[in-house]
Amino acid sequence: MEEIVKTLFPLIVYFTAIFLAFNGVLIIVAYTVLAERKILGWIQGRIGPNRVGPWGLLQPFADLLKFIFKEDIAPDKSTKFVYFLAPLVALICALMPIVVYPFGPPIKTIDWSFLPYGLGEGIRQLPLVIADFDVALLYVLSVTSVGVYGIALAGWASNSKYSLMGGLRSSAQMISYELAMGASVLGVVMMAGSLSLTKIIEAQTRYPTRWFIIPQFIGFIVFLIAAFAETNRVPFDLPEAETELVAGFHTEYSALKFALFFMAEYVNMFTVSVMCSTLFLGGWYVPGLSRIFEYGSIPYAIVSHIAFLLKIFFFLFLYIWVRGTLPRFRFDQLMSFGWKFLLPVAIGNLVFTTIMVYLGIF
Amino acid sequence: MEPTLASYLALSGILFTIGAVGVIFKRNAIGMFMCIELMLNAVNITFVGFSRFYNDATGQLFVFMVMSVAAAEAAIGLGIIIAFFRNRISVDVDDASILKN
Amino acid sequence: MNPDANLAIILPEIVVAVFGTIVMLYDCFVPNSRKTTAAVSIFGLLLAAIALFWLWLFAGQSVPVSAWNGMIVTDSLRLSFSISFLIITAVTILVSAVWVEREDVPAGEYYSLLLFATVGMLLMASGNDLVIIFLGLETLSLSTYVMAGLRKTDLRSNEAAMKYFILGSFASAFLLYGMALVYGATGSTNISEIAIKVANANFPALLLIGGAMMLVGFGFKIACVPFHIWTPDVYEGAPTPITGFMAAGPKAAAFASFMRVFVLGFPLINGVQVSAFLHDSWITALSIMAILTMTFGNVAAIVQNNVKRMLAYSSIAHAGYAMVGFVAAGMAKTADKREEIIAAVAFYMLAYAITNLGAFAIVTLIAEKNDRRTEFDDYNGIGFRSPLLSFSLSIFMLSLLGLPLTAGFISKVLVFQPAFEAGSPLLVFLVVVAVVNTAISAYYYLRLIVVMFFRERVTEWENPKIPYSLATVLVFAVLGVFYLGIFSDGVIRLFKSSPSAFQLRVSEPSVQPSIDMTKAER
Amino acid sequence: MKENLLTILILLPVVGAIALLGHHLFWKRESHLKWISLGFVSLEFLVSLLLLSDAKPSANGFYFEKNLRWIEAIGANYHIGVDGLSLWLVLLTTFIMPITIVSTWHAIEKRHAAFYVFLLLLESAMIGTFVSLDLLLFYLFFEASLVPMFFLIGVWGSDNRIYSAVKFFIYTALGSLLMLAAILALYFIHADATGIRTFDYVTILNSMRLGNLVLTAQTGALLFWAFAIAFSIKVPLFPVHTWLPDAHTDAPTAGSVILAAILLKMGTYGLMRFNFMLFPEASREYAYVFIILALIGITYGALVAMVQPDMKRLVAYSSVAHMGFVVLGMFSFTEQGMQGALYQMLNHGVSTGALFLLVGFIYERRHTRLISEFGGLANVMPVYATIFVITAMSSIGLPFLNGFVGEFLIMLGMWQSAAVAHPWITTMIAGTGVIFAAVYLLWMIQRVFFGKVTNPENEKLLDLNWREVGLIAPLVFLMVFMGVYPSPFLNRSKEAVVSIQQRVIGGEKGGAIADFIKSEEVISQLENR
Amino acid sequence: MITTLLFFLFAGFAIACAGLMVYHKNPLYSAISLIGVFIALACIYMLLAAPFIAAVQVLVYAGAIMVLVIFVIMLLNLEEDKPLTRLRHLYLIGSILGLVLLAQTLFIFYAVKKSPQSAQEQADAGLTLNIGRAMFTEYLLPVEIAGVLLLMAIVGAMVLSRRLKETRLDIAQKEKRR
Repeated sequence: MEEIVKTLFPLIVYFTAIFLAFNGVLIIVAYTVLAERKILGWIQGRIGPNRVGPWGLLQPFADLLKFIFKEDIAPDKSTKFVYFLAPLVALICALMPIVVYPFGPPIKTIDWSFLPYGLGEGIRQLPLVIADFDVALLYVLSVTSVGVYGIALAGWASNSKYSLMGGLRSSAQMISYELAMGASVLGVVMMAGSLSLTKIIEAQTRYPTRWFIIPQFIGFIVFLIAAFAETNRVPFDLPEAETELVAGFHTEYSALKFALFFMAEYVNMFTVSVMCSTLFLGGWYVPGLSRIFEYGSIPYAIVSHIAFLLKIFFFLFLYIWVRGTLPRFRFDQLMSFGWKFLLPVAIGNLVFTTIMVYLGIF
Repeated sequence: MEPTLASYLALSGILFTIGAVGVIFKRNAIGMFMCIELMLNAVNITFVGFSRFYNDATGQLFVFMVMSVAAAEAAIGLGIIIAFFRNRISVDVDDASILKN
Repeated sequence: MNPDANLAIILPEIVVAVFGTIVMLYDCFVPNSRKTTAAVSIFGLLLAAIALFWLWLFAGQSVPVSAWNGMIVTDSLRLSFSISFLIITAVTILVSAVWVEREDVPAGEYYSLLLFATVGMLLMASGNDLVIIFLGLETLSLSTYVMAGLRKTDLRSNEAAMKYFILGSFASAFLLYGMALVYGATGSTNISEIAIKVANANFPALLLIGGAMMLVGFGFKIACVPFHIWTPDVYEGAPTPITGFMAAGPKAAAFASFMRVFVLGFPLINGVQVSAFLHDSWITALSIMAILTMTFGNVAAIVQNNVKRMLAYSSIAHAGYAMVGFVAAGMAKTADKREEIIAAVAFYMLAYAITNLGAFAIVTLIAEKNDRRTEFDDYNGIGFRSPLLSFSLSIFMLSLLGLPLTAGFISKVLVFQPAFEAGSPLLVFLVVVAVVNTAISAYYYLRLIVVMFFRERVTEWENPKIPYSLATVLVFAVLGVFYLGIFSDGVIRLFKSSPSAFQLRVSEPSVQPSIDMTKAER
Repeated sequence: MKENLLTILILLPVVGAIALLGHHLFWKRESHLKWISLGFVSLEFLVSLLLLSDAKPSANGFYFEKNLRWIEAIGANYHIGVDGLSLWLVLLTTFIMPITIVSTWHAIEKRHAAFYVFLLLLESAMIGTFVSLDLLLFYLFFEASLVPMFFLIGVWGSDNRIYSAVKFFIYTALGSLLMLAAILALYFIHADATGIRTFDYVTILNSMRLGNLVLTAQTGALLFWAFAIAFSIKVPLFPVHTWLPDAHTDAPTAGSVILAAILLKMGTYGLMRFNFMLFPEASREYAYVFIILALIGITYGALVAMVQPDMKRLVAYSSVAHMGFVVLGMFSFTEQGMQGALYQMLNHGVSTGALFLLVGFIYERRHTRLISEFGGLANVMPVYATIFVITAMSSIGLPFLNGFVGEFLIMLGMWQSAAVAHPWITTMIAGTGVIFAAVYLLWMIQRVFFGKVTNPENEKLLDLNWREVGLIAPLVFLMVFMGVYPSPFLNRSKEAVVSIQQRVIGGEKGGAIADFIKSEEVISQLENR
Repeated sequence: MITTLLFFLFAGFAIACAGLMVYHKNPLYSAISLIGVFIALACIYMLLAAPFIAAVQVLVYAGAIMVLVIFVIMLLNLEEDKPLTRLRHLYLIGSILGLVLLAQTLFIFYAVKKSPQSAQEQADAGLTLNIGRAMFTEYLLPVEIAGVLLLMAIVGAMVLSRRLKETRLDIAQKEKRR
């Protein structure tokens, strides 16, 4: 009995936490979609969805229902297994990074040692992160890089020219920009001295300018651009360039499978925003907050968490804003931009940071 | 029964065997290449297993080197395969037989 | 932990790598300057050679015997093989000057690949750690794969590159598995430490299997039977200068690290059963492989109709002869003796390399564009129409055969002699097989001479113009063959003169590191 | 000068070869080539005559000795010197070479430069073989002589030249590889016994004499056979002679002459110098084998020669028979027999060389060598016929000609020999060989020279011109001279032959004090190095 | 307990995927199976207290190498493997090799299992900090060499993929092939 409880307890805790986090994220994502349509509407002088629920608030659920009840079509000569696999891969890979993001400071709690079998032995703190991982940053990068399969496989499995082109383009694009992304992140890693996201945030609380966006401004910009490319968003949305490729890799997808892709894209946006705010804007950390609330207390945690969400929403808004304003790259421009501009800049930033860290300035 | 070093080595050996047999059974170059990657990965388990066993970073460093090599190998190998394909429209190794008596 | 950095000890490697980069960049900014890139590469190799001689003079004095935590050593094995590598690459560059022009090969990339391959070879000889050997081997192999497929529009070249790539990587995987098991058995990747740990391994059984797997891996690289299957096809398909390079350089490099791992890493330690068993096993396996290699290489060479293919089989056979020396080195009783035999094998590889490169230089010139003329029939009766080419080629053939006055003879004597001397019946048998094989080999080496001189040409023949670079190679190779054949004493003494890292303990603190990076570390 | 004389002899032809190449590359005047090469070989001959000058033998009993380190790592030395045995062979070489060159005056139609270069290189290698006193050096020259000959046969030979050249090369190379193995083995046995790693013949020999190196009977026999097979192929002895007729037939005249006159002597020289000296016990033990083979060679060679339709082939088989005599004489282990063998080597060089030249003359005129094509040549070519008959007589062994002295000495030696149980039987059989020789040569002469001119093509043949007569004259002179006044030759060689004979019959032990002191010196010299 | 469970889960998954990779005739399926192997192995590395290697495994193998492979498969639009026809003896060689290697695996398994040695309790070598430290002290040289290797690979890949001006002969050959 003791054995079983000891084995199952952490599992239950983890699964619960993951379940909650995923659902939270999906809800946020659902409303990001709505927000995008609304904001785009405003930018273009339209109103946006406003029929379902007050201000169109129920629109995402209506869309979901529509997707669920639509007919599920698989193209005739497609490779069925891969065709079904691809959207799943895309969504899972998009969701997976969430578990390592700290979404708030650790909360001091009661002593849990009253729990049976010593389950709560020594736990006096509730860290607001599901898995505090030594190599969290690498984990995020690697999971993101796996996400490309969703698109590539979808493009290939659909057995359609447009899809294949979309898939190919997207793979090429993602591989190219991943490099710049990784290189831009390294500056932060170097300054924080760790790959663990908790440690990176901690490092920012100690750092004189508080957030890494100031010393790592170049890195931040490169990261942001690369992040746009990684998520296949405007101005890097070539894989699904409507005018050229109909809908790119998901041309042949419909119903729920399409919904999965759709969600994956927005979850990706979300996770990238989280990453951006964690690395450069101090994550949940609000400078000066500990003077108002005690560090570790519940109000401190709540305010920090809200600040964290605000930072994320800022980036999400940025995404939408850019979509509303910028035109699309041509494919060769995109590649040469990635390789000939972004990557050198990121490496230059890396060298610069190295020197600065070595000299003790950063 | 905790998994011991022996179990990891067994896993490594089995994967290596599958990879090696695959290289011989596969008829297309990309398949062979993938089997070779599998073999390298199997070896990596051995390295990491021993690294854990001795609590020594050497093994993991070696794995790191193997990964760099694998990346380089992939770049070059796929380049060669593409070059071959451009001329032959096939990656079937059976087709690669001009060089036989 | 201290990196124990010492840039002086890897100066040749650094110089070659830097020049590889320089050549590449130079070609980027000044494209189509083939001659300059070639000259710059050769200049780099020259500098590396100077650095190497400098190491030779000061190894053990102002340059430590080993550095980088024992990963790099300066012993006779490294130094004597390294000088061969530099010569091989320089000659290959000269040979390919014609070919680069003819085939419109991207010169900058090609030369830089060649230089990087040389870095790999140098590291394979100098690395005293499995990691370094593995990385060196891969650097070498990967660049060679590319070079084999350099004639991209030619199917044969593509095919050769692909076969080489697949089988080479396959072999690398075996080698790597062996390394992993040896690491597991001893807990170390440093060869000196492995040698000490062999007596007292944590998992003796793994040592044996690891050794076997490494044998397979290295066996592929030196192309010994039964791991030779890739050789003929690849040698025939690859562009001719590259074939020459492959037969000389990578093979010698693989020998260097093969010998370091087995002879120095798995020594016979008196009174230790594990070590004795391990030693016995690999000696036996290698002897059998040597016999098979010699016999198969020679017998198969007899029936070839393509000169490149014939030379490929001959290179297999020569690996077999060199393995006789290898086995003898493994069975040497004293460290002095071992050093001496290692020097002999190094000399063998040098002699073979020079001869072989000379031969391939001529084959390259005669082959013309796209390697069109490489059959025996293409050499019919060219003897007195292109006397310089054909006489040089005959000299190389006779040297490969091992006729006195040429390098091939002295090198064979040097390798067989210690094998004989050890007096074990196995080695004597090996030498007898080798001698019988030498006799067999007379047939196909002579055949080329016969074809060139004794037959009449029926088709038209235009005496190819010998460009200066190739003429340099020919003069160098012919003189080299005779020099090594007649005045070999100096070279052999040089090869034996360098310090032996294994007599001094490798774990000794380095003497006076010339560039101290430890201060830079904070 | 004195100690460098042999080095000069070895290198002079090489210099000549280089000069020829240079001339060919820069002036391209083919007509000059033969003059240049003739100049070099004549100079060589003149220089070699200096060998006859009085000189003191060195401590090892060799004249003009020179000993340098060559490859220290394996203990090989550049050790050269001559004694009575090799002196005459060197002189024979330098003497034959100018004649050979002159004989090619018009015979060579293509690739002049290469031809003369090969001839000169061949001379260098042959001289090197005879004067080497280091086993490795000996092997080196022994093998090196193969390549030029290979090319001479292969390029300038007649119809079946490729087959013959390859056969020649492979036969000899195989044998010499065996010898190399034996040399290496001897080297290690010596190193094991004395701790001195050397290929030096004299040092090894001294170790044996001093008893520092004692070979077991088995080892001795093995090594003996390894050497002996290599040399037997070269001689050639009966079962391994098959390369010789082919090589002779297809070689150009110059090649045949050199092959017969000099190259074959390397084998007999090697047997005497190395087999007898290094392995006397084994030599004694297996002498009977060689005697039997030599007898078979004599009779077989003669019988086969009888039925040859081709003159050159006939002469080639006669070579087999004659060399059988030489071997027979050597293995009699008597002073007369061995002196006779040495003398017969020279005779064979002169007479058979002359026969090949003569066959070459007629071949140049008629481009055929078939006996049936000729008949009654004495009518059209009287000078030629005369010389041919004299040469044939010399070859048969007619008194007052050189062959007689050699064969007589050999048979005399054989008669007294203790090497076999019934020496008179062997002598008798050898004697029949002489008769056979008379039969086949005289029969050929009868068919070719006497009677009427049967073939109309022969009617207009020109007799020998002055060049040809001048060419053959020294040889004829030598035949006569050696036939009537052999003592200068025999005196010079006596000391060396006797020492070999003493060694091989095991008689030197008693009087070896002087040797002992000498070898002490040698060893201390070696150790001080 | 949970480690054992996870080990068998991941090991089983890895072996199954590896088997599928060899079994599938379609290169893309093989590639997907291989990605499965890689991810399972990453999890195995986690069990072996090597998080850094685990992350790099996914990043390099799954994220870079296999993307490249899939890219190439898609680019070349490969079809399914033909069944073995000519080279039937390869089946024999492959089976023998497989058996030998399996026997070897068994041997290793028992040899290690019987050995009295036991693993170190402490398992901190795989932490990023320690790996990083080793990389820049003890293993500085190999890391630098790996840099040279990658540079060489870049040059090599470029040479291979750069389109050169085609010569007349090549064009003629192409015509002939058509």
